[in-house]
Amino acid sequence: MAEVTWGLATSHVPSIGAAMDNRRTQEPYWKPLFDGYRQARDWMADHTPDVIVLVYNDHANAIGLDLVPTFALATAASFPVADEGWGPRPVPTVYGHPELAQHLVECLVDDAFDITVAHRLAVDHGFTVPLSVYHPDPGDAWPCPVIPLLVNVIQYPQPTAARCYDLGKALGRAIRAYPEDLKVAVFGTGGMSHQLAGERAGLINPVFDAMFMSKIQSDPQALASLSRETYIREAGSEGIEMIMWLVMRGAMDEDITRISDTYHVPASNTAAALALFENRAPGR
Amino acid sequence: MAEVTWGLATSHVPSIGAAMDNRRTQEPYWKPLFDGYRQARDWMADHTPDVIVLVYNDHANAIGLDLVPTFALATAASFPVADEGWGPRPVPTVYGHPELAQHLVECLVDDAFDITVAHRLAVDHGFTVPLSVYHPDPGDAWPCPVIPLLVNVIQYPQPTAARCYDLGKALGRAIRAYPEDLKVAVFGTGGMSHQLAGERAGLINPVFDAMFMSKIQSDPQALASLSRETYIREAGSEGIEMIMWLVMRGAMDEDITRISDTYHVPASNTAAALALFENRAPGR
Amino acid sequence: MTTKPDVPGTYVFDIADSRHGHAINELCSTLTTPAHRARFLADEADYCDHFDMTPAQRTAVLQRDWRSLLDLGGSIFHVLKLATVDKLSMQHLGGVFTGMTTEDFIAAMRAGGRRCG
Amino acid sequence: MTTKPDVPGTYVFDIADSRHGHAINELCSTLTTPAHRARFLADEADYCDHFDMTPAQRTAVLQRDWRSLLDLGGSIFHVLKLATVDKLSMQHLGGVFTGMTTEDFIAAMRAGGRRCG
Ligand SMILES: [Fe+3]
Ligand SMILES: [Fe+3]
Repeated sequence: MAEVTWGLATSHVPSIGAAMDNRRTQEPYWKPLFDGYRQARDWMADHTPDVIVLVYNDHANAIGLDLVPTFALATAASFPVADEGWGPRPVPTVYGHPELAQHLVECLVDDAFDITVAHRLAVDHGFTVPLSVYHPDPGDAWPCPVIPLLVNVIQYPQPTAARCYDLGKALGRAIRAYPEDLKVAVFGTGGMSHQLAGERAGLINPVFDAMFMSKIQSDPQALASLSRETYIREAGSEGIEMIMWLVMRGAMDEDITRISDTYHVPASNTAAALALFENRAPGR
Repeated sequence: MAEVTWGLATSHVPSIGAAMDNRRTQEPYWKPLFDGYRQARDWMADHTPDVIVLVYNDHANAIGLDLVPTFALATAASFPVADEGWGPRPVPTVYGHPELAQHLVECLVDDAFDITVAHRLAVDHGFTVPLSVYHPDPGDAWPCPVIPLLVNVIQYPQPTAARCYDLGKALGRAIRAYPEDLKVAVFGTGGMSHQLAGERAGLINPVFDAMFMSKIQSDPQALASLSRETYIREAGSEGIEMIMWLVMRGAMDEDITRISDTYHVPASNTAAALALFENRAPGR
Repeated sequence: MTTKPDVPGTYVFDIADSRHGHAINELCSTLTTPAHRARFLADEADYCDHFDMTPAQRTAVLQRDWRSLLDLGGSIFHVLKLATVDKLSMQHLGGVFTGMTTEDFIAAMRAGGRRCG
Repeated sequence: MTTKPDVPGTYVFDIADSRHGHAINELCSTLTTPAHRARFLADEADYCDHFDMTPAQRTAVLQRDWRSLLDLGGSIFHVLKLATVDKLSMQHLGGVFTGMTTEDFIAAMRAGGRRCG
């Protein structure tokens, strides 16, 4: 049977990808962030999964406003890298896992999640930047297939944090029900606090971020019970992306082990963070 | 507050619309079906709602296979009539109700339904035929605004019948929570038994249809507990459309009054039916 | 309810079909504008070249091999658009799928439809 | 949780915004191909004519009135594509939205970001 072996939470700020693409990671602005990734990257390089399920949101690239799914899961065999206005990032095409993806859709729909099935999808920075955070030098190919799971975080009403956490739990059940022995990593992406527009543009809330960073491991239910207004007021209009970390968290066991984390301000207008968890009780 | 005043279940076979568009309703093939509509049409003409919520499925016209929502609700101000391959039906553009539609999306998403929001939608026979069944001579305009609520019934995994019934219940709650005094009719469309392809093409199952026609009023829970396989085996691969009647039924009260019904075979390859219910306990 | 329905004599179009039949369904879905219908009918082989079809899929489109179109991943609602440009009815297709003439299929429907199993 | 968050100084893009801002967002979403970007930059006014914009929306696009673009229903992620064709950064827009110079906005971010309320 398949199992969830580890979970990665990471920001997906486009400039993090650009810093890597333009080889600026050792400049003073970027070095602290990338230094913070090192431990996690080393661990993940030793624990290559068979498949990744990557939870993210599209940013006006593949999903327009004419048809906005709350949750969409992509079942195609491959996903081209989107041109977001400055040309596609110079990273490899992403290969999917159609069989597992189909299984996940079937399980989730049976489990009363009203999943939109995406068969054609170009993946934007929300997707490729986390892959780059995980694996900085893919060469011609990413290390394993990746299944995109999209969440609407840009048009109110977003799914509630509670619904995201519940989706994660159902995702975990669905993965564990897959008959093949696959090691699956789940990525929850976005955040932490940031707001791009309005008079509060540039908002950073390190207190909320630290609370979230702690409770994502120890008390995700508390985070799942926060309202949209709390996320937006405390973490900014785009900080609500953090609800996607709860999908990752829900897919994991109750007790998980923190392998590494880092927090850095700023990555352009954003508080950037990473948290890596192995799916086993601490000390076991 | 808004209320659900009546519910209409009806087949949405394209040829029913074509018979009306081509003024063939008095021909021997079609006359029995349209005669069967008369009583319901007279009653509905006396009970024009302020808004209709019309539950249907698209048939490869507005929703392709690249992004297939399980449930989608359309929030636009108007909906053009689709060209399905033979030019658009000669019926008026449909006007929506953006404010109520937005309210419904917000309530449903808060109620843990993962609705896809459709902002641009051309409506096909699945939508316009039920409007014509309701109101045969619209002239320049339909009698009231209509909100499309789409259900995936053409790509497995369809939502379960139970999920459709639950969606209906949540839809009813959402309608009743709308602050304006609106009389809302809910249409559940599709069915009854039919299968377009395969060796079983032409399947009609009057026994199953009669059971369904009875229990949609008296025991919808029994219908909600039937599996997809039961629907497809008993009612044909396209007969599974009947799960959309359960959305309508769920939006209504436990006890409802049957105003009229009719059942006729064939409308091209389909068992065509209509059932009209007022949202009040019988005899009250 | 977790497994796909398996009913003999019945297509249950699923995600794998959608993947395999993508080019067929994509071609058919373009036939919803008069311009595309005209272009298709004017030069069907050239039209097919714009879609990433397998040779078998291409042949099935050009020869209107309705059963193969479904077997190769076509969705009935997409494939129906191809029949529509040919001005063929759903009853014609019903006859093809069941090995009947169109007339016999229509007669069977008028007699109350087919009891299947 | 049933009401839309109301946080001063914060846009919460919703379905009504999407309806009102449809033309702005549609125009911006086309800027994801090089051909469209070139065509837009070659004749912006003509490009705008292809979208059903209000005069105020049109003016906001042509004058890069970033605040108005959002007030008139633009989504920040769509509007950002317009800034991208101008090679303007998110920090530039942050300065515009907060009444700061780009340099001051960048400095505020490097100092740990803005504490807002
Ligand atoms: Fe994002
Ligand atoms: Fe239908």
